[in-house]
Amino acid sequence: MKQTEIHLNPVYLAITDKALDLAHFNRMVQQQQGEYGASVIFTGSVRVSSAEKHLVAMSLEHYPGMTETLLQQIIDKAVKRWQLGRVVVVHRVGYLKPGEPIVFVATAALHRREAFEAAEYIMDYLKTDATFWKQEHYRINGVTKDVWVEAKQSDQQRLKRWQQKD
Amino acid sequence: MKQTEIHLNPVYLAITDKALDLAHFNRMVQQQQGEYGASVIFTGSVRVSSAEKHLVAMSLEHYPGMTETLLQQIIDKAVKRWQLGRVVVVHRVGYLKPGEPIVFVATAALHRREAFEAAEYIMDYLKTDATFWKQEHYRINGVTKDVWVEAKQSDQQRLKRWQQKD
Amino acid sequence: MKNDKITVSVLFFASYKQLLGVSELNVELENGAIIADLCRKLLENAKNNEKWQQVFASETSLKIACNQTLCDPDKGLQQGDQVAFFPPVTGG
Amino acid sequence: MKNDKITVSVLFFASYKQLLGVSELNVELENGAIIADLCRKLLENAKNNEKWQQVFASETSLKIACNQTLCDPDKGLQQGDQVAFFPPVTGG
Repeated sequence: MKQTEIHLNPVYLAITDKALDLAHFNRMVQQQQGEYGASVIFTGSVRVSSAEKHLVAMSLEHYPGMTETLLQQIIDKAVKRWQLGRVVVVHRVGYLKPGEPIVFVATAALHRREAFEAAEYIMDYLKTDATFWKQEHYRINGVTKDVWVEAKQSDQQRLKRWQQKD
Repeated sequence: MKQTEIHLNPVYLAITDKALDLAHFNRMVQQQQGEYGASVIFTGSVRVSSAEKHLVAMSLEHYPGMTETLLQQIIDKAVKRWQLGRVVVVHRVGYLKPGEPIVFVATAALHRREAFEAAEYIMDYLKTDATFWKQEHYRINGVTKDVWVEAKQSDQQRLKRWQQKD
Repeated sequence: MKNDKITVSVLFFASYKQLLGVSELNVELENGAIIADLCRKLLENAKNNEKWQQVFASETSLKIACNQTLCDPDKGLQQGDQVAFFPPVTGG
Repeated sequence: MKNDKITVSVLFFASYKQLLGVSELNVELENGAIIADLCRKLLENAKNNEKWQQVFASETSLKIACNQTLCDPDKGLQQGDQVAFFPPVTGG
Protein backbone atom coordinates (compact mmCIF):
# COMPACT_ATOMS: atom_id res chain seq x y z
CA MET A 1 0.00 0.00 0.00
CA LYS A 2 1.45 3.32 -1.06
CA GLN A 3 1.19 6.02 1.54
CA THR A 4 2.03 9.67 1.50
CA GLU A 5 4.21 10.50 4.45
CA ILE A 6 4.19 14.03 5.73
CA HIS A 7 7.36 15.17 7.46
CA LEU A 8 7.16 18.41 9.34
CA ASN A 9 9.69 20.30 11.31
CA PRO A 10 7.52 20.36 14.41
CA VAL A 11 8.75 23.69 15.81
CA TYR A 12 8.57 27.10 14.15
CA LEU A 13 9.76 30.08 16.20
CA ALA A 14 10.10 33.67 15.03
CA ILE A 15 10.49 37.20 16.38
CA THR A 16 9.71 39.79 13.75
CA ASP A 17 9.21 43.53 13.27
CA LYS A 18 6.89 42.81 10.31
CA ALA A 19 3.10 42.52 10.64
CA LEU A 20 2.16 38.91 11.43
CA ASP A 21 0.69 37.02 8.48
CA LEU A 22 -1.92 35.15 10.52
CA ALA A 23 -3.32 33.25 7.53
CA HIS A 24 0.15 31.80 6.90
CA PHE A 25 0.72 30.78 10.52
CA ASN A 26 -2.82 29.38 10.85
CA ARG A 27 -2.15 27.08 7.90
CA MET A 28 1.01 25.81 9.59
CA VAL A 29 -1.10 24.15 12.30
CA GLN A 30 -4.50 23.66 10.70
CA GLN A 31 -3.23 21.93 7.58
CA GLN A 32 -1.22 18.73 7.22
CA GLN A 33 -1.46 17.86 10.86
CA GLY A 34 -1.18 14.17 10.07
CA GLU A 35 -2.27 12.15 13.06
CA TYR A 36 -2.17 15.30 15.23
CA GLY A 37 -5.82 16.13 14.57
CA ALA A 38 -6.34 18.60 17.42
CA SER A 39 -4.95 22.12 17.12
CA VAL A 40 -5.17 25.22 19.28
CA ILE A 41 -4.23 28.71 18.14
CA PHE A 42 -3.84 31.64 20.51
CA THR A 43 -3.61 35.15 19.08
CA GLY A 44 -3.02 38.22 21.21
CA SER A 45 -3.61 41.60 19.57
CA VAL A 46 -3.32 45.24 20.56
CA ARG A 47 -6.80 46.04 21.80
CA VAL A 48 -8.88 48.74 20.17
CA SER A 49 -9.91 50.92 23.08
CA SER A 50 -12.98 53.10 22.95
CA ALA A 51 -12.52 54.97 26.22
CA GLU A 52 -11.39 58.55 26.87
CA LYS A 53 -7.92 57.22 27.51
CA HIS A 54 -7.32 56.34 23.89
CA LEU A 55 -4.62 53.82 22.99
CA VAL A 56 -2.96 55.11 19.83
CA ALA A 57 -0.19 52.53 19.44
CA MET A 58 2.16 50.20 21.24
CA SER A 59 5.92 49.71 21.07
CA LEU A 60 7.46 46.34 21.69
CA GLU A 61 11.12 45.96 22.57
CA HIS A 62 13.08 42.78 23.27
CA TYR A 63 16.55 41.46 24.10
CA PRO A 64 17.78 39.97 20.82
CA GLY A 65 19.44 36.63 21.34
CA MET A 66 18.23 36.07 24.88
CA THR A 67 14.56 36.15 23.85
CA GLU A 68 15.01 33.45 21.22
CA THR A 69 16.89 31.24 23.71
CA LEU A 70 14.21 31.68 26.37
CA LEU A 71 11.35 30.96 23.94
CA GLN A 72 13.15 27.87 22.66
CA GLN A 73 13.57 26.67 26.26
CA ILE A 74 9.84 27.13 26.92
CA ILE A 75 8.97 25.22 23.73
CA ASP A 76 11.43 22.46 24.63
CA LYS A 77 9.74 22.03 28.02
CA ALA A 78 6.31 21.88 26.36
CA VAL A 79 7.47 19.33 23.78
CA LYS A 80 8.89 17.19 26.59
CA ARG A 81 5.68 17.38 28.59
CA TRP A 82 3.12 16.78 25.81
CA GLN A 83 3.28 14.85 22.56
CA LEU A 84 3.03 17.64 20.00
CA GLY A 85 3.03 17.37 16.23
CA ARG A 86 3.45 21.10 15.70
CA VAL A 87 4.41 24.17 17.72
CA VAL A 88 4.36 27.66 16.21
CA VAL A 89 5.44 30.66 18.28
CA VAL A 90 5.68 34.08 16.64
CA HIS A 91 6.16 37.38 18.48
CA ARG A 92 6.00 40.84 17.00
CA VAL A 93 8.34 43.67 18.01
CA GLY A 94 8.48 47.34 16.99
CA TYR A 95 5.65 49.82 16.57
CA LEU A 96 2.11 48.34 16.51
CA LYS A 97 -1.27 49.93 15.90
CA PRO A 98 -4.51 48.87 17.61
CA GLY A 99 -5.87 45.62 16.21
CA GLU A 100 -2.47 44.35 15.08
CA PRO A 101 -1.44 40.91 16.38
CA ILE A 102 1.37 40.84 18.95
CA VAL A 103 1.73 37.15 19.62
CA PHE A 104 0.74 33.90 17.92
CA VAL A 105 1.11 30.58 19.76
CA ALA A 106 -0.23 27.38 18.24
CA THR A 107 0.03 23.66 18.95
CA ALA A 108 -1.16 20.48 17.28
CA ALA A 109 -1.60 17.32 19.34
CA LEU A 110 -3.29 13.93 19.23
CA HIS A 111 -6.06 15.04 21.61
CA ARG A 112 -7.62 18.39 22.40
CA ARG A 113 -6.52 18.38 26.01
CA GLU A 114 -2.80 18.29 25.14
CA ALA A 115 -3.23 20.97 22.48
CA PHE A 116 -5.05 23.31 24.88
CA GLU A 117 -2.67 22.72 27.77
CA ALA A 118 0.50 23.10 25.71
CA ALA A 119 -0.66 26.35 24.09
CA GLU A 120 -1.65 27.81 27.45
CA TYR A 121 1.61 26.62 29.04
CA ILE A 122 3.70 28.31 26.34
CA MET A 123 1.69 31.54 26.66
CA ASP A 124 1.95 31.53 30.46
CA TYR A 125 5.74 31.15 30.44
CA LEU A 126 6.19 33.53 27.52
CA LYS A 127 4.38 36.17 29.60
CA THR A 128 6.62 35.77 32.64
CA ASP A 129 9.99 34.68 31.20
CA ALA A 130 10.55 35.97 27.68
CA THR A 131 12.46 39.27 27.47
CA PHE A 132 9.85 41.48 25.81
CA TRP A 133 8.71 44.87 27.06
CA LYS A 134 5.64 46.82 26.06
CA GLN A 135 5.14 50.55 26.02
CA GLU A 136 1.66 51.91 25.39
CA HIS A 137 1.15 55.22 23.61
CA TYR A 138 -2.00 56.97 24.78
CA ARG A 139 -3.72 60.15 23.77
CA ILE A 140 -5.50 61.58 26.80
CA ASN A 141 -7.49 64.78 26.25
CA GLY A 142 -5.35 65.60 23.24
CA VAL A 143 -2.03 64.96 25.02
CA THR A 144 0.19 62.03 24.10
CA LYS A 145 1.47 59.90 26.97
CA ASP A 146 3.84 56.94 26.87
CA VAL A 147 3.40 54.32 29.58
CA TRP A 148 5.54 51.24 30.17
CA VAL A 149 3.24 48.29 30.84
CA GLU A 150 3.70 46.86 34.34
CA ALA A 151 4.14 43.14 34.91
CA LYS A 152 1.01 41.55 36.38
CA GLN A 153 1.06 39.52 39.56
CA SER A 154 -1.73 37.38 38.06
CA ASP A 155 0.71 36.17 35.38
CA GLN A 156 3.03 34.82 38.07
CA GLN A 157 0.06 33.16 39.74
CA ARG A 158 -0.86 31.37 36.51
CA LEU A 159 2.44 29.45 36.59
CA LYS A 160 1.45 27.59 39.75
CA ARG A 161 -0.89 25.48 37.65
CA TRP A 162 2.11 23.98 35.83
CA GLN A 163 4.55 23.89 38.73
CA GLN A 164 2.28 21.78 40.90
CA LYS A 165 2.33 19.12 38.20
CA ASP A 166 6.05 19.43 37.42
CA MET B 1 -12.87 62.79 18.19
CA LYS B 2 -14.27 60.57 15.44
CA GLN B 3 -14.10 56.91 16.20
CA THR B 4 -14.94 53.87 14.14
CA GLU B 5 -17.24 51.62 16.11
CA ILE B 6 -17.25 47.96 15.24
CA HIS B 7 -20.46 46.12 15.95
CA LEU B 8 -20.31 42.38 15.80
CA ASN B 9 -22.91 39.75 16.30
CA PRO B 10 -20.87 37.98 18.95
CA VAL B 11 -22.12 34.45 18.22
CA TYR B 12 -21.80 32.50 14.98
CA LEU B 13 -23.08 28.90 14.99
CA ALA B 14 -23.29 26.57 12.01
CA ILE B 15 -23.68 22.89 11.17
CA THR B 16 -22.75 22.16 7.60
CA ASP B 17 -22.17 19.33 5.15
CA LYS B 18 -19.73 21.49 3.19
CA ALA B 19 -15.96 21.50 3.81
CA LEU B 20 -15.12 24.07 6.51
CA ASP B 21 -13.55 27.24 5.16
CA LEU B 22 -11.06 27.63 8.01
CA ALA B 23 -9.54 30.85 6.62
CA HIS B 24 -13.00 32.44 6.74
CA PHE B 25 -13.74 31.31 10.30
CA ASN B 26 -10.25 32.25 11.51
CA ARG B 27 -10.81 35.81 10.29
CA MET B 28 -14.07 35.97 12.25
CA VAL B 29 -12.11 35.82 15.51
CA GLN B 30 -8.64 37.07 14.61
CA GLN B 31 -9.81 40.27 12.89
CA GLN B 32 -11.86 43.16 14.26
CA GLN B 33 -11.79 41.87 17.80
CA GLY B 34 -12.10 45.41 19.15
CA GLU B 35 -11.15 45.44 22.81
CA TYR B 36 -11.30 41.60 22.87
CA GLY B 37 -7.62 41.22 22.04
CA ALA B 38 -7.20 37.56 23.09
CA SER B 39 -8.52 34.82 20.83
CA VAL B 40 -8.35 31.02 20.95
CA ILE B 41 -9.19 28.76 18.02
CA PHE B 42 -9.66 25.02 18.37
CA THR B 43 -9.76 22.90 15.23
CA GLY B 44 -10.42 19.15 15.29
CA SER B 45 -9.71 17.24 12.09
CA VAL B 46 -10.00 13.67 10.89
CA ARG B 47 -6.58 12.28 11.65
CA VAL B 48 -4.37 10.88 8.94
CA SER B 49 -3.47 7.43 10.24
CA SER B 50 -0.31 5.70 9.18
CA ALA B 51 -0.96 2.32 10.81
CA GLU B 52 -2.03 -1.00 9.28
CA LYS B 53 -5.57 -0.23 10.34
CA HIS B 54 -5.99 2.52 7.77
CA LEU B 55 -8.70 5.14 8.29
CA VAL B 56 -10.17 5.83 4.86
CA ALA B 57 -12.96 8.23 5.82
CA MET B 58 -15.43 9.24 8.49
CA SER B 59 -19.20 9.77 8.41
CA LEU B 60 -20.80 12.28 10.73
CA GLU B 61 -24.50 12.18 11.48
CA HIS B 62 -26.53 14.47 13.73
CA TYR B 63 -30.07 15.16 14.97
CA PRO B 64 -31.14 18.25 13.00
CA GLY B 65 -32.89 20.77 15.19
CA MET B 66 -31.86 19.26 18.49
CA THR B 67 -28.13 19.71 17.78
CA GLU B 68 -28.50 23.43 17.05
CA THR B 69 -30.52 23.92 20.25
CA LEU B 70 -27.97 22.05 22.36
CA LEU B 71 -25.01 23.94 20.88
CA GLN B 72 -26.79 27.25 21.42
CA GLN B 73 -27.38 26.28 25.06
CA ILE B 74 -23.68 25.47 25.54
CA ILE B 75 -22.69 28.80 23.98
CA ASP B 76 -25.25 30.66 26.14
CA LYS B 77 -23.73 29.13 29.26
CA ALA B 78 -20.21 30.11 28.14
CA VAL B 79 -21.28 33.67 27.34
CA LYS B 80 -22.87 33.94 30.78
CA ARG B 81 -19.75 32.63 32.49
CA TRP B 82 -17.08 34.61 30.63
CA GLN B 83 -17.09 38.01 28.97
CA LEU B 84 -16.68 37.11 25.32
CA GLY B 85 -16.54 39.40 22.33
CA ARG B 86 -16.85 36.58 19.83
CA VAL B 87 -17.86 32.92 19.77
CA VAL B 88 -17.70 30.84 16.60
CA VAL B 89 -18.84 27.21 16.61
CA VAL B 90 -18.95 25.27 13.35
CA HIS B 91 -19.46 21.51 13.05
CA ARG B 92 -19.18 19.43 9.91
CA VAL B 93 -21.54 16.56 9.08
CA GLY B 94 -21.58 14.05 6.22
CA TYR B 95 -18.68 12.18 4.62
CA LEU B 96 -15.18 13.39 5.56
CA LYS B 97 -11.75 12.34 4.34
CA PRO B 98 -8.60 12.24 6.52
CA GLY B 99 -7.23 15.72 7.19
CA GLU B 100 -10.60 17.44 6.78
CA PRO B 101 -11.73 19.61 9.70
CA ILE B 102 -14.66 18.29 11.75
CA VAL B 103 -15.11 21.00 14.32
CA PHE B 104 -14.07 24.63 14.76
CA VAL B 105 -14.58 26.38 18.09
CA ALA B 106 -13.23 29.88 18.65
CA THR B 107 -13.56 32.60 21.27
CA ALA B 108 -12.34 36.16 21.69
CA ALA B 109 -12.04 37.65 25.17
CA LEU B 110 -10.40 40.53 27.03
CA HIS B 111 -7.73 38.25 28.53
CA ARG B 112 -6.17 34.99 27.41
CA ARG B 113 -7.44 33.02 30.38
CA GLU B 114 -11.10 33.63 29.53
CA ALA B 115 -10.52 32.86 25.85
CA PHE B 116 -8.77 29.55 26.65
CA GLU B 117 -11.30 28.49 29.27
CA ALA B 118 -14.36 29.36 27.19
CA ALA B 119 -13.08 27.52 24.12
CA GLU B 120 -12.24 24.43 26.15
CA TYR B 121 -15.58 24.59 27.98
CA ILE B 122 -17.52 24.70 24.70
CA MET B 123 -15.49 21.79 23.29
CA ASP B 124 -15.92 19.72 26.46
CA TYR B 125 -19.72 20.11 26.46
CA LEU B 126 -19.98 19.72 22.69
CA LYS B 127 -18.24 16.35 23.06
CA THR B 128 -20.64 15.04 25.71
CA ASP B 129 -23.95 16.80 24.95
CA ALA B 130 -24.33 17.68 21.27
CA THR B 131 -26.17 15.07 19.18
CA PHE B 132 -23.46 14.11 16.72
CA TRP B 133 -22.32 10.57 15.95
CA LYS B 134 -19.18 9.47 14.19
CA GLN B 135 -18.63 6.37 12.12
CA GLU B 136 -15.11 5.50 11.02
CA HIS B 137 -14.47 3.72 7.73
CA TYR B 138 -11.35 1.57 7.89
CA ARG B 139 -9.53 -0.55 5.41
CA ILE B 140 -7.89 -3.43 7.23
CA ASN B 141 -5.86 -5.85 5.09
CA GLY B 142 -7.84 -4.81 2.04
CA VAL B 143 -11.24 -5.23 3.70
CA THR B 144 -13.46 -2.24 4.46
CA LYS B 145 -14.89 -2.03 7.94
CA ASP B 146 -17.30 0.53 9.39
CA VAL B 147 -17.00 1.21 13.10
CA TRP B 148 -19.21 3.50 15.18
CA VAL B 149 -17.00 5.54 17.48
CA GLU B 150 -17.67 4.81 21.15
CA ALA B 151 -18.19 7.61 23.66
CA LYS B 152 -15.14 8.08 25.91
CA GLN B 153 -15.37 8.03 29.69
CA SER B 154 -12.56 10.60 29.75
CA ASP B 155 -14.86 13.12 28.04
CA GLN B 156 -17.34 12.81 30.91
CA GLN B 157 -14.47 13.22 33.37
CA ARG B 158 -13.43 16.48 31.70
CA LEU B 159 -16.75 18.08 32.66
CA LYS B 160 -15.94 17.89 36.37
CA ARG B 161 -13.52 20.76 35.90
CA TRP B 162 -16.45 23.05 35.06
CA GLN B 163 -19.02 21.58 37.41
CA GLN B 164 -16.87 22.11 40.49
CA LYS B 165 -16.83 25.81 39.73
CA ASP B 166 -20.54 26.04 38.71
CA MET C 1 -65.63 13.53 22.58
CA LYS C 2 -62.34 12.37 24.09
CA ASN C 3 -59.85 10.63 21.86
CA ASP C 4 -58.32 7.62 23.67
CA LYS C 5 -55.44 7.15 21.21
CA ILE C 6 -52.38 9.29 20.48
CA THR C 7 -49.81 9.03 17.69
CA VAL C 8 -46.15 9.83 18.28
CA SER C 9 -43.30 9.90 15.80
CA VAL C 10 -40.20 7.90 16.63
CA LEU C 11 -36.65 8.54 15.43
CA PHE C 12 -33.54 6.36 15.61
CA PHE C 13 -30.02 7.64 15.10
CA ALA C 14 -26.53 6.36 14.41
CA SER C 15 -25.84 2.71 15.32
CA TYR C 16 -29.49 2.15 16.36
CA LYS C 17 -30.76 3.35 13.00
CA GLN C 18 -28.26 1.08 11.27
CA LEU C 19 -28.96 -1.92 13.50
CA LEU C 20 -32.75 -1.68 13.18
CA GLY C 21 -32.73 -0.55 9.54
CA VAL C 22 -35.26 2.17 10.33
CA SER C 23 -34.82 5.88 10.98
CA GLU C 24 -38.40 7.07 11.48
CA LEU C 25 -41.83 5.58 12.18
CA ASN C 26 -45.19 6.54 13.69
CA VAL C 27 -46.64 4.63 16.64
CA GLU C 28 -50.19 4.68 18.03
CA LEU C 29 -50.46 4.51 21.81
CA GLU C 30 -53.14 4.69 24.49
CA ASN C 31 -53.78 8.19 25.76
CA GLY C 32 -51.71 8.65 28.92
CA ALA C 33 -48.88 6.40 27.73
CA ILE C 34 -45.33 7.06 28.91
CA ILE C 35 -42.10 6.45 27.00
CA ALA C 36 -41.63 3.04 28.67
CA ASP C 37 -45.02 2.03 27.13
CA LEU C 38 -43.73 3.17 23.75
CA CYS C 39 -40.63 1.00 24.14
CA ARG C 40 -42.79 -2.02 25.05
CA LYS C 41 -45.02 -1.40 22.06
CA LEU C 42 -42.02 -1.14 19.71
CA LEU C 43 -40.63 -4.45 21.02
CA GLU C 44 -44.07 -6.13 20.59
CA ASN C 45 -44.37 -4.79 17.04
CA ALA C 46 -40.91 -6.20 16.28
CA LYS C 47 -42.01 -9.56 17.78
CA ASN C 48 -39.21 -9.25 20.32
CA ASN C 49 -36.65 -9.37 17.55
CA GLU C 50 -33.15 -9.71 19.01
CA LYS C 51 -31.89 -6.44 17.51
CA TRP C 52 -34.73 -4.45 19.02
CA GLN C 53 -34.17 -6.11 22.38
CA GLN C 54 -30.49 -5.17 22.08
CA VAL C 55 -31.35 -1.50 21.60
CA PHE C 56 -33.90 -1.25 24.40
CA ALA C 57 -31.96 -3.44 26.83
CA SER C 58 -28.91 -1.14 26.74
CA GLU C 59 -30.20 1.01 29.56
CA THR C 60 -26.81 2.46 30.36
CA SER C 61 -26.24 3.76 26.87
CA LEU C 62 -29.74 4.33 25.44
CA LYS C 63 -30.50 8.06 25.35
CA ILE C 64 -34.06 9.33 24.93
CA ALA C 65 -35.24 12.74 23.78
CA CYS C 66 -38.85 13.90 23.66
CA ASN C 67 -39.40 16.90 21.38
CA GLN C 68 -35.63 17.36 21.21
CA THR C 69 -35.11 17.51 24.98
CA LEU C 70 -33.40 14.68 26.86
CA CYS C 71 -35.79 12.76 29.14
CA ASP C 72 -36.39 9.58 31.14
CA PRO C 73 -38.55 6.55 30.23
CA ASP C 74 -41.26 7.68 32.69
CA LYS C 75 -41.96 10.84 30.69
CA GLY C 76 -45.66 11.09 29.65
CA LEU C 77 -46.48 11.40 25.95
CA GLN C 78 -48.84 13.70 24.10
CA GLN C 79 -50.38 13.54 20.63
CA GLY C 80 -47.76 14.48 18.02
CA ASP C 81 -44.71 14.15 20.26
CA GLN C 82 -41.38 13.36 18.62
CA VAL C 83 -39.42 10.69 20.51
CA ALA C 84 -35.81 9.98 19.57
CA PHE C 85 -33.62 7.05 20.63
CA PHE C 86 -29.87 7.27 20.23
CA PRO C 87 -26.55 6.06 21.65
CA PRO C 88 -24.11 8.35 23.53
CA VAL C 89 -22.92 11.20 21.34
CA THR C 90 -19.46 11.22 19.75
CA GLY C 91 -19.08 14.52 17.90
CA GLY C 92 -16.29 17.06 17.97
CA MET D 1 51.58 38.12 33.17
CA LYS D 2 48.24 38.31 34.90
CA ASN D 3 45.83 41.08 33.83
CA ASP D 4 44.18 42.59 36.92
CA LYS D 5 41.41 44.36 35.00
CA ILE D 6 38.45 43.04 33.04
CA THR D 7 36.02 44.82 30.74
CA VAL D 8 32.34 43.87 30.59
CA SER D 9 29.64 45.23 28.35
CA VAL D 10 26.47 46.48 30.01
CA LEU D 11 22.98 46.65 28.46
CA PHE D 12 19.86 48.41 29.67
CA PHE D 13 16.38 47.67 28.35
CA ALA D 14 12.90 49.18 28.30
CA SER D 15 12.11 51.72 31.05
CA TYR D 16 15.69 51.56 32.40
CA LYS D 17 17.14 52.40 29.01
CA GLN D 18 14.70 55.28 28.69
CA LEU D 19 15.25 56.55 32.23
CA LEU D 20 19.05 56.46 32.02
CA GLY D 21 19.24 57.54 28.40
CA VAL D 22 21.77 54.79 27.67
CA SER D 23 21.36 51.36 26.12
CA GLU D 24 24.92 50.04 26.07
CA LEU D 25 28.27 50.84 27.66
CA ASN D 26 31.57 49.18 28.56
CA VAL D 27 32.84 49.12 32.12
CA GLU D 28 36.29 48.27 33.43
CA LEU D 29 36.38 46.32 36.70
CA GLU D 30 38.92 44.67 38.95
CA ASN D 31 39.57 41.04 38.13
CA GLY D 32 37.33 38.93 40.41
CA ALA D 33 34.53 41.49 40.48
CA ILE D 34 30.97 40.34 40.93
CA ILE D 35 27.82 41.97 39.52
CA ALA D 36 27.21 43.89 42.77
CA ASP D 37 30.63 45.52 42.19
CA LEU D 38 29.56 46.45 38.68
CA CYS D 39 26.41 48.11 40.06
CA ARG D 40 28.48 50.09 42.60
CA LYS D 41 30.88 51.20 39.87
CA LEU D 42 28.00 52.31 37.63
CA LEU D 43 26.49 54.36 40.48
CA GLU D 44 29.90 55.95 41.22
CA ASN D 45 30.42 56.78 37.54
CA ALA D 46 27.00 58.45 37.50
CA LYS D 47 27.94 60.38 40.65
CA ASN D 48 25.03 58.76 42.46
CA ASN D 49 22.61 60.40 40.07
CA GLU D 50 19.03 59.94 41.32
CA LYS D 51 17.89 58.06 38.20
CA TRP D 52 20.70 55.55 38.52
CA GLN D 53 19.93 55.07 42.18
CA GLN D 54 16.31 54.51 41.24
CA VAL D 55 17.23 51.68 38.86
CA PHE D 56 19.67 49.94 41.19
CA ALA D 57 17.54 50.41 44.31
CA SER D 58 14.55 48.59 42.85
CA GLU D 59 15.74 45.24 44.08
CA THR D 60 12.33 43.61 43.77
CA SER D 61 11.96 44.45 40.09
CA LEU D 62 15.53 44.72 38.78
CA LYS D 63 16.37 41.68 36.69
CA ILE D 64 19.94 40.80 35.81
CA ALA D 65 21.24 38.56 33.05
CA CYS D 66 24.88 37.59 32.49
CA ASN D 67 25.58 36.35 28.97
CA GLN D 68 21.84 36.11 28.38
CA THR D 69 21.15 33.93 31.40
CA LEU D 70 19.29 35.27 34.45
CA CYS D 71 21.51 35.58 37.51
CA ASP D 72 21.95 37.14 40.95
CA PRO D 73 24.11 40.15 41.99
CA ASP D 74 26.72 37.82 43.54
CA LYS D 75 27.56 36.27 40.17
CA GLY D 76 31.28 36.57 39.36
CA LEU D 77 32.32 38.34 36.15
CA GLN D 78 34.82 37.42 33.44
CA GLN D 79 36.52 39.42 30.73
CA GLY D 80 34.03 40.15 27.90
CA ASP D 81 30.88 39.19 29.79
CA GLN D 82 27.63 40.81 28.70
CA VAL D 83 25.55 42.01 31.64
CA ALA D 84 21.98 43.18 31.08
CA PHE D 85 19.70 45.08 33.48
CA PHE D 86 15.97 45.16 32.82
CA PRO D 87 12.57 45.44 34.51
CA PRO D 88 10.08 42.52 34.70
CA VAL D 89 9.05 41.36 31.22
CA THR D 90 5.67 42.27 29.74
CA GLY D 91 5.42 40.54 26.35
CA GLY D 92 2.65 38.43 24.88
